[in-house]
This record gives sequence, structure tokens and C-alpha cells, in this order.
Amino acid sequence: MTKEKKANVPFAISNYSPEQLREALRKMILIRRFEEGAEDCYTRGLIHGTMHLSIGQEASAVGSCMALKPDDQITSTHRGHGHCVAKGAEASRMFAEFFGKETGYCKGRGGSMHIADVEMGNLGANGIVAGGIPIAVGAALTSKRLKLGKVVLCFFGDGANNEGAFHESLNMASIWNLPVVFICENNKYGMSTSIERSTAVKNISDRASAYSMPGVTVDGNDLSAISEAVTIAVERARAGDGPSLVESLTYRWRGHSKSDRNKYRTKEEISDWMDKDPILRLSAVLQEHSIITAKEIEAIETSVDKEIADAIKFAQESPSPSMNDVTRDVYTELTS
Amino acid sequence: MTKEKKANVPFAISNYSPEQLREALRKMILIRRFEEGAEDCYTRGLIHGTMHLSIGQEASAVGSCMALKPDDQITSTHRGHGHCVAKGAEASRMFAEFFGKETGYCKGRGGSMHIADVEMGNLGANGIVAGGIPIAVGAALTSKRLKLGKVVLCFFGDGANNEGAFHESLNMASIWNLPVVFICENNKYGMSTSIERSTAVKNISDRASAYSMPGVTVDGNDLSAISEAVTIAVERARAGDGPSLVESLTYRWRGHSKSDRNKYRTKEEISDWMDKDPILRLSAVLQEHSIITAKEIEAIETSVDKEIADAIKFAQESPSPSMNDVTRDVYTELTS
Amino acid sequence: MNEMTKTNTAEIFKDGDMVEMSYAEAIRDALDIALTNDERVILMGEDIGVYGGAFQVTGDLVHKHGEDRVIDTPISELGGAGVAVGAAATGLRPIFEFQFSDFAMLAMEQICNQAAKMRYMLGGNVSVPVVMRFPAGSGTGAAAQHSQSLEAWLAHVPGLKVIQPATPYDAKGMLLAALEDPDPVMIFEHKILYKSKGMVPKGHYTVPIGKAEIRREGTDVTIVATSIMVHKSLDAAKQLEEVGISAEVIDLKTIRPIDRETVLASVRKTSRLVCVYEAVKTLGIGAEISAMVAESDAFDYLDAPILRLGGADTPIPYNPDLEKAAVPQIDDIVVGVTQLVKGER
Amino acid sequence: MNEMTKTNTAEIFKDGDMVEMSYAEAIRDALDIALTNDERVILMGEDIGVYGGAFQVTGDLVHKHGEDRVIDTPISELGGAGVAVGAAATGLRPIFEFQFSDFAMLAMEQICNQAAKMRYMLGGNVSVPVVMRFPAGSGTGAAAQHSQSLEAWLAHVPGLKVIQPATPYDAKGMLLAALEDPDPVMIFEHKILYKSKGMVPKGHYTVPIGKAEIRREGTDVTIVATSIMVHKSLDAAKQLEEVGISAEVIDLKTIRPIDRETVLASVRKTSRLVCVYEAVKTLGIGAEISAMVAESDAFDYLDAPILRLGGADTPIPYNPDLEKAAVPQIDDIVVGVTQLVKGER
Ligand SMILES: Cc1ncc(C[n+]2csc(CCOP(=O)(O)OP(=O)(O)O)c2C)c(N)n1
Ligand SMILES: Cc1ncc(C[n+]2csc(CCOP(=O)(O)OP(=O)(O)O)c2C)c(N)n1
Ligand SMILES: [Mg+2]
Ligand SMILES: [Mg+2]
Repeated sequence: MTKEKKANVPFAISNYSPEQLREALRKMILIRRFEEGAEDCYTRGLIHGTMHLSIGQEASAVGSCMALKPDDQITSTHRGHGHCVAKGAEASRMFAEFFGKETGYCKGRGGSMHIADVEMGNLGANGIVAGGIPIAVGAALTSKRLKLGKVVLCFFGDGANNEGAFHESLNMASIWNLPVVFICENNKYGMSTSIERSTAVKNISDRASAYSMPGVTVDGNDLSAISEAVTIAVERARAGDGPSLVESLTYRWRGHSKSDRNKYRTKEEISDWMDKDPILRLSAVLQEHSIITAKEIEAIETSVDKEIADAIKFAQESPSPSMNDVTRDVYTELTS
Repeated sequence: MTKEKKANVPFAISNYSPEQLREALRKMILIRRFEEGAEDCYTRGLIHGTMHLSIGQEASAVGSCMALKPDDQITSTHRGHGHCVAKGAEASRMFAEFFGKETGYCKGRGGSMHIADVEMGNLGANGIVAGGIPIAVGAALTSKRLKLGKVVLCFFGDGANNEGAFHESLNMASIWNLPVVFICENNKYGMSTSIERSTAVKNISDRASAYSMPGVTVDGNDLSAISEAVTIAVERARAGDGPSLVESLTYRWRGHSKSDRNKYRTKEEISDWMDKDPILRLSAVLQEHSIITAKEIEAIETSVDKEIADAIKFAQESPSPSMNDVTRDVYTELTS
Repeated sequence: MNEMTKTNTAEIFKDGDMVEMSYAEAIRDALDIALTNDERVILMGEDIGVYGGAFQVTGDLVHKHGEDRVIDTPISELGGAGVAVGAAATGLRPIFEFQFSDFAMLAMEQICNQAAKMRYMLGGNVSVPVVMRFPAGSGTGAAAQHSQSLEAWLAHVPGLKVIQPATPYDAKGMLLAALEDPDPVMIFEHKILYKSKGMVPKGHYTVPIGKAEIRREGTDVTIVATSIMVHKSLDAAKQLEEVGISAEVIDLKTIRPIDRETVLASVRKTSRLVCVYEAVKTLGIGAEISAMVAESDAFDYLDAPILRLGGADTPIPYNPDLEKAAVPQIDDIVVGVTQLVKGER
Repeated sequence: MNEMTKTNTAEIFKDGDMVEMSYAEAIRDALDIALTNDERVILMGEDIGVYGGAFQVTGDLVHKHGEDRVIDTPISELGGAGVAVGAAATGLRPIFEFQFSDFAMLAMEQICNQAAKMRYMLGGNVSVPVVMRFPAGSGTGAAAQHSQSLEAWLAHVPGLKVIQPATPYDAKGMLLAALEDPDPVMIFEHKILYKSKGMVPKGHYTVPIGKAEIRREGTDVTIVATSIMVHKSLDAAKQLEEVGISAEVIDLKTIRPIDRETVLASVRKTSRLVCVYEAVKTLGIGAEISAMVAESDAFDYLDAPILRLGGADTPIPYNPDLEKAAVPQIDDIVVGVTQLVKGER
């Protein structure tokens, strides 16, 4: 991929084909509707447990994953539905997972917090904040050692950047020059705790210098900006020049999880950020550049709605696990 | 303490009284002889276990602790004999500890790696690399909460700066603005691993910016330089302006522990650093400024030799613990 | 939830001194009393301030006592716990909340290498009166990394005390006892219990650490249970009564140090022992209870093997039915005890 | 050190195929074979390269296989172990050395929340064939934070396999078996054993994980021991023989999953059980062995209480005599077994 940039033409427009851009928008809409569908199922008591919705953060997930080849890998977080969709997972098997069914990506054993699609290169969401960071570095080590040419994208939140695992992992990735890109999705809060109250630097990307790697902060609600930053980082990684840290500024519209009462932020702040809706922004840009029409967007929405409805139906109708299988897959069954 | 600095007059000379400076030199010589005595006892099989000697690092320990008031506290490391002496411990009770005696600072339960002198404000060496860092921050929190006015000096090595505990602790100390000074004694190696191979920044003090605190690198073999840097940091902490990171460049003459075969560094490197002997350097400076004479230094050496010999004798003649007391002090005995 | 606390506490407190509250409220009440009475007490944890805690245990305490006393930590379990340990060793009385006990895995070093050993390693020259709280257990659909019961790990470590209060009454009284204890006390709270209700005395009182309690007397079999399994065992005991089996139910309450005498005396009386706990069966607390009895003089009184009902050998699954299948349920207790008493096991 | 390995292995290998080596050398030999045979194998750990490892286990392997395969990590146990887990999940076969098992406390999260559970949580779609090595135990005078035996923690965690080889023969053969295992295998190596010698086959062979071995046959009492306690128990058994007590000594080898049948069969035969292990007695592996037997049909064969000899309830003290007093010694085994057999316990 070339990094041409015509004056006033956003990176994404000049570097991706119209099909790719329309597909990006479709994925962002799919994530939004997916999350709304999940929320609805949860509210109606069809899904149990907890979930962390990424509504508002769609550009960050899709823009980052756009920079990848299919073989590349990602590690994700508790707020991982968007990453999973962006990396190519099917809504039906994701819903089946939330419904605890055998057809789910994790056969109903993992649920929302462990959603994964290993075949498509998503090594999994993680219930442990920063838990996926060393794992991403390990995957990058594999790629380098076995000369697989893969780059690993490691998603984590602003809250995760205060975990020791963040520090240890970035340090190792740097000294070993590994093909990994760290993407900190800074949505201003780790649960209820703002970065101002939890984090001793202004920009999380400022911490990159402590690991002698490039660090950049971008508007994570602008698909083009995030895809540009991640593309540069991915190319650097693929060229053997080591890791980077990309800070993607974004915002979650919903509460942290389903039990959040939003006492730590104002309605105004939320609505200000809703005005920066990444989907509307991308829609506008694509229309401006005549890549898509309003009607075509409507068509996408309709088809996405059907995809979600079908996915939920598939999930509901799928078989549940057998209770005899409670300890299946704890260990690998040895067929000898 | 004022931070006056006359042209060409080192900080220590202009800021400490001749008595204080002579006492600093005496402490450095005491540490040197203490370590040599310990090494000798170990080699002769009188002391068991392992030990980590700080020969070559005397200025770092003494210069740092000079900046403290008696009530201030320190946390130390596995290479902690020098810190312990510098903070005012008695050689006799330290040796008694190494000999596993009831008169030892830890009643023979801790040994070299857990040497402590809580009364003098040394909260203890630590067998866990970076294990003392959060503890120091906790002590600083106590000081701030209970308005004790104490500053906490937290010693750790270059190797420790890659532990997650380092990252988490410096971040918290910064956001809570705590009276703690982090002193990284960078002796170039964590056991056999050089900072170049383990650490993704050139100067460890460069990491201070990731926590928005001042960071400075000083010649840790120059008593004046280290005491100046730590004094500034301690005053800052005491004034309520928060933590600092001081990197003290120094070198250990001996192997990492008694089992080290020095395969990771050259003889030349070792002898180059032995030429920078902090004791000879301070001796020269003090003589230059007519604060001490060669004869007085000899007298100190003679008295220190006697102190060490007496200490070892005290240790040897002290009573051993009773085998019935193996579980004493696991829990606090409640006298009700 | 059964009503055992009423009977239990009625002996000590007059009804007027008691008030009904949930387990979470009882803890909050204890925290409030501690913060009010002792300026050295501070609370630390993730989102315990304005959020009120992931399980709303701290609730609005930050508004009453301020951000300097109810401290939101960054997401830094190792460092945060270590700060609490250092603060405890130097004069504060920190109460540290892990948001889920599973995350305490990140802090094992500070808990087990530092807090547990500091007093011993330093020859008794320091005390570490830190209290840590661990919301534990399954049943919330939060899957394998948010549902564990790891109390046996900590009970394996000399220097720690480990408690598992099963009722609001004990949750408050044992927390206040923990605060008076000079040594580190680890409190495992089952998340599903937070909303359970019971009568709790107003004001300050303590329930001793290290004492078990017979929640129900019986003659045919002794059930030693912990935490939520106390309630399941009591419910099972009721069903067993209907088929003529008289079960004695012991609430162990403290798993380090174990109240040996209460357990042994009961086994000598009933001649049969069943241990019920939610943690993974292998090396869970039931292993220790069983082994403790099997090596004691009570062994000679045993008329049957010692049965353990613990969690299955699996991470906790997400699917709700699998999740239930992974830990002992009332039916399992009824069936297990019945078989044991009938000599079928 | 007794000579059991010779007799043990003579049955399988001809003398010419065997060579005497230390426990540490046997591990190094296995690592060398693995590095040579499989390009996916890498070693990771602190100071395992030019230093050769804190206990000289990796020795000069870095010179033969290069720094890319024998990787010195920074002092970052959590991250380092996590990198190994991630690498294992994606195609490498990392063998991670903790410098002392005590430091693994920093990495419990990656070991127990990630490696142990990844396969299950992901519905069987991934394997995590990571091998981790934990130098453990007391006897070196390194005090409380460098002398622990924490294997029971890991044996409590479904998804892990946990082994404790007691001889050079098993150290090599079980490590090679661990490398062929698709799941995470945790190897606890007692530091004092590193210098012990034994006959070891040349080249590649495996010793199965999950199988215990009767090291000495006997009729009066079964001693189930782990790691260094196997040797102490064999020495005790010799002394016991002189006073007419015939002890059967089982080397458990694997503590998760436990070889139930070998233990139960022996107890059915001898009617008495003693568990000997160095870890803290409370909730150490002996608790599980005892409870496993007490809930089995072998219970009915028991003629005496089940005795556990484990570590005292204390952090390991520095003073060398106290250090010995804190863990079972040969004399303790002799006395304990004698009392048990004579009905004095
Ligand atoms: C180790 C660990 N600590 C705490 C939690 C509880 N927790 C889950 S998500 C979360 C906030 C994470 O914040 P951030 O990393 O910014 O991600 P976001 O939720 O904002 O996407 C917390 C505290 C956890 N899951 N793991
Ligand atoms: C958590 C932990 N990891 C590893 C070790 C083993 N170890 C002891 S000291 C040491 C090197 C420490 O290096 P540094 O911090 O630079 O201190 P120095 O020895 O150079 O004074 C290592 C690896 C340990 N004690 N604790
Ligand atoms: Mg966030
Ligand atoms: Mg160093």
C-alpha cells in the first residue's frame, strides 16, 4: 500500500478502493447494529452475564483492521465485539456465542468477554485488562521466529496502560524489534476513572518514548486518520523496524457495562461525543467524494438489519451444549 | 538545607559541615569493609545462603541517604547492605543477622536479602526485584495522609525498571503527588543482562516523563553529585511537589552474587570502573578542600576495621534461635 | 436465602438493636464505621469512589469520607495492593478491594511474598494490618476469568488469615474484627451473596476470626461448608430432614486458621463428614478439612468415607446451565449426603 | 542420594545406552535435544543465556543454539510468561524458566487466567503448548522469598498439568513428554536435586505425565512422596526396614492429574498412608492425596489415620537450623511412620 496523500483528500480516500471504503462503512454500520442488537437481547433477558458495548468506537476498530492483511492477527479486549467484526467474524456465530450455543465461536464457553475468531486471526477478547498485551507480543515473536510475515495488532484501553503488563510488554517488543502495533483506544475512562485521575501523562502516546518506539495520537472517530496511523505502523512492523504505539481518541456512548449508572460523566459530554458519530462522519466523507450515495447507505442499513435479525435467529435456534460436556476442552483430547 | 553552589566547589562541600562530610567518608569506608568482611566470612563458610555485595556503589548509598532526615524512610533491595549502613544501622547487628542469630536485625529469620532496621527507617531489603517499590509508595502515602512530613527514598536497580511494579508505582506516586524519591542505581547489569539488552531506553531517567515527574541521571560514584540530585528531589517531595526519579550511574565490582562467574562483562570494564573508586574520589576531594588529612583517613580505616572485627565477634558469640521458635512471628502474638 | 442469622444473633442482640440489611450493605456499614472511628483507615480499589464499586459495596462512602479516604486506584492491581501493604506497614489501616478476586492473581507477589512474610522475615519488628476484599465465585455469567474461587491459594500461605463470611451479620462483624487484627486478613465475599439479606446489629461489634459456627445441629452427618455453600447446605439439610437424615451444618467462616475443634467434635458425634465448597474440588478447602479429620483422632469415629463436593475440574463456563453444572448445587448435596448415609459411597 | 534410578531404568534401557549425569545436566540434555529437533522450540528466561541460568541448567546452550533461540528476558515475569503463552498459542514451543519459582507469583495471571483457560474459553479452537520450569524448594539459605514450594497452587487450576520429577531420568524424560503435550505443563524442580546424579538414557525418550511410580515395594505402609521427599522417604524406608517396618514408597511424579489408581492400589495393600511433601502442610498436595483416599473405596482398607508430613506453618527462615526444622527430614518420616504403624497416632 502506498501512502500517497493528495491535498485535502483524506488518506483513506486516496489509498483504498471504493469497494474497500464501502465495505468499511458497511462494517461500521454492522458493528453499530450488532451492538444494538446485543443490547436489546440483553435487556430482554435473552443473553445473560455482562457485556461491554463499543458503540461510538466503530471507526477505531474498522480503521485499524483495514491496515491488516487477512493473515495478520489481533488481540482484543473485554470491549471486543467491534474488533471481532472488523477482523471478519460472522454476526451469527458471535450471537450464538452470546446465547451460549455450540455454534458460537467459543461453543458457548466463552461468551462476550472471550469472543474470538482464531481462523480469521482474532486471538480473542480478554476478560483481564491488559491480559492480551503480552500475548500479542508472543504472537509477534512467533511471526518473527518462524518468518511468517504476520503483523499483530494489539488493542487495549486507556485504563490498561497503567497495568504492569503494558510496561513489560512494550519494553520487550521494542528490544526484540517485534512486528506488533499497540493500539490504545482511549475513550477517556477506565470504567469510571478518567485518565486524568488515573494516568500521569497527558497523552498515552507520550509513553512510547519510554520504549523508544514511535507514538502518535489520532482522532479515533475519523476512519481515515486511524487507518493512516495504523497503516504506517503496520508497514513499519512488516519491514522489520519494530513496534509502534498508536493512541486512538474515541468515546463509548454507552456505560462501561450493563450495570453502569454513568455517575462519573455528564450528559453534555456524552452528547458532545455523539455529535462526533464516526459513522455519520465517514458517510459524509464518502458521499462528498462520490463514493457512495445516500440511497446506497440506506441499502446497506437494510441489509445489515437483516443480517443481525438472521444472526439472532440463528443463535436462538442453535443447539445448546450438552451438560455432559462441562469439562470438554479443558485439556486437548488425545486421539491416539 | 540551602542549595548554594560556589563556583567549582562541589555541592556537598558547600552544603555539608566538615563533620558531616567526614562521617560520609567514614560510612563509605565502613560499607566497603563491611562487604569485604561479609565476603570473607562467606568464603570461609561462616555465613550460608547467598549475598549481593555493593562494593563500588558506596557513594550512591551514602550520598542518597545524606539527603534525608533521621525520621525519613527507605526501602532497599537484595543489594542492600550499603543502604542499611548508610541509614544508620549497626554492623554488629547486621553481621548477627548474617550469622542467623537472635541478636540480628531480623532475629536470624531474614538474612542478607531481608536486612532491615525499621527503627532507623530502613523498611527492609527485598528478595523480590522491584518488590519494594510499591511498598515505598505506600509508606509515602502514610506520610502524606497522616501528615508525618517524612520523605521515602526508594532504591532499586536498573534491572528492576523493567518490572510492572515499577511502572504501576511511579504512576500512582505521580497522580497522588506523594513524597517519595525513586533512586535507580544503574550498575549496568541486572545479574548478567546489560541494560542495552534488557531496556528499551538509553537512560532510565528518560522514563520519568512517562509519569510526568522530573528525571535526572547523575554520576553515582560522585558523592557530591548524587547527594545534590537527591537533595533536590527530597526537598521537592517534602514541599509537597511530588516524586522524582534519580538515576545513579554506578558499578558493582564483585559478581552479581557469590555464584557469578562474570562471563557477561570484561576484565577491562571492571578495572575501568575500579579506577572510579568512589571512596578514593571522595577522599581526594575532602583532602583538596582541607576537610580531612591522609592521616585522619587512616585513623578512620583503623577504627572501621576494628568495628568490623568486633561486629563479627559479636555475631559469632550471639545466641542462636531456639528450634522451638520456628513459627514465632508468623503472626502477631496477641497478649490479651 | 434461609433465615439462620436471625436465630443466630438473637441470643446476643435485642431485636431493637438489629436492622435488616443486605450483605453488601453490611460491609458498607462496617467500612463506614471504620472510616468514622479511625483516621488511619483508608479504602483503596478500582472504581470504589463515585462508581460505588463494581458490586456497589462502597456505594456513596466517597461522598461522606472524601476522595482522600476512599481512593480510586488506577487499574494496577500489583502496585495498588503493594501500596496498601506499604501503607499498612507504616501506620495506615488500608482496606483494599480487588474488583474481582480473579484479578488478585496479578497481586499475588505483594500479598504472599510481602504482606504475608514481612513480619516473619523482619524478625517480628513490623506488623502489616492490611485488609483485602475479594469478590469471588460464579453465578453471574461472567465466565472463566471473573468467576473463580481462589481462597485455597491464600489459605496455603502462612502469615495470612483468610475468612469467608456467609451472612450479612458475619460480613460486618468479621470485617470489623479484621480491622482490629494486627496481621493481614483476606476476606472472600461471594458475589451472589451481596444481595442476600439478614439481621445485622447497629454500630460496632466483632465476630471472631478463627471460629466456626454450627448453623444447624444434626446427628447423622456433618456438613462443613463455606460461603454460599453454607446456604445451599442448609437448604439441602431441610430436604434431607424430610427423608429422615439429620445433618449438622458447620459454617467454617475462617479457612486459615481453621477451627479444628468445632469440626472434629462434630465428626466425633455424627461419624460422617461431607465437605461442600464452590472452588475447584482438587486442592480446594475441602481437601484440607478432609485430611485434617483423616489424620486426627476423629478418624476412628468415621463410619464412611469422607465426601467432598467441590467445583468440577474446569474453568467456569459461560453458558448458564454449564455454569451451574460446574459447581455443587442443592441437589448434589442432597444426593451425595443420602448416598453416603445409606452406605452407597 | 539413593540409587533408585539405576534399578528403575535398567529394565528398559541397556547399560550401554545410559550415561550418568546430574539432574541439571539431564534437563539441559532434554533442552538441547528439543532445540535441535524442532525449530519451534525456544527457551526464555532471565539470565539463561551467557550466564547459563541461576542454577546452570541451560549452561552453554546459547552458544550452540544462538540468542534467538535461548532468549534472555528482561526482569519481567508477567510479561515474559505472557509472551511465552502468546507464542505457544500461535505456533512456537516455548520453554519458560522462572529463575526461582517464588517469582512466578508475578505471573500467575498469565499462567492461570490465560494459559490454563485459553483452550476452554475459546471452545477448543486453540492449544497452548507452553512448558514452564519452576526451581523450587528450600535448603539453600535463601530465606522466605526464594525457597517456597508453590506447586499446589498450580495443581488447583484446571487446564494445567503439573509435574515434579525426582530423578535425572524423569527430569529429562518428563520434560521431553511435556514438549509433546498440547497443553501447558508446569515443571517443579527442587533446587537441591540439581546436583544429584543418576543414570539417564542417551537421546530422545519420554516418561509419561500422569503416571506415578512405586520406587520401593512394601507391605506395612504406603508413603506417597513428591520431589526431594521421594529420596528422603526412601532413606527413611531403609531405616524403617531395620526395625521391621516394610514401607512402600510411591513417587507421585505428576500432581495434576494425579495417578489415582497407583495410590489407591497401594493403600488397599498396605492399609496405611503417609503423605510426605515439602510445601506448607496446610493445603499442600498431601491434603489432596489424603482426601482422595479418604473418599475412595480404599477408605475401607485403612487401619490407621492418614498421616501428612509437610512444611511447618511458616515462611522459610534464613537460619540454617530453623530452615531444616521448617520442612520434613528423614528422622521425621521415620518417627512418623513408626508411630503410625505402632498405632501411636
Ligand atoms: C486486571 C483487571 N482489572 C480490572 C478489571 C475490571 N475492568 C474491566 S474493564 C475495566 C476498565 C478498562 O478500561 P479501559 O482499559 O480504558 O477499557 P474500556 O473499558 O474503556 O474500553 C475494568 C476496571 C479487569 N477486567 N481486569
Ligand atoms: C522478581 C524477581 N525476579 C528475578 C529475581 C532474581 N534476581 C535477583 S537480583 C537480579 C538482578 C537485579 O538487577 P538490578 O535490579 O539491576 O539490581 P543489581 O543486582 O544490579 O543491584 C535478579 C534477576 C528476583 N530476585 N526477583
Ligand atoms: Mg477506556
Ligand atoms: Mg543492576
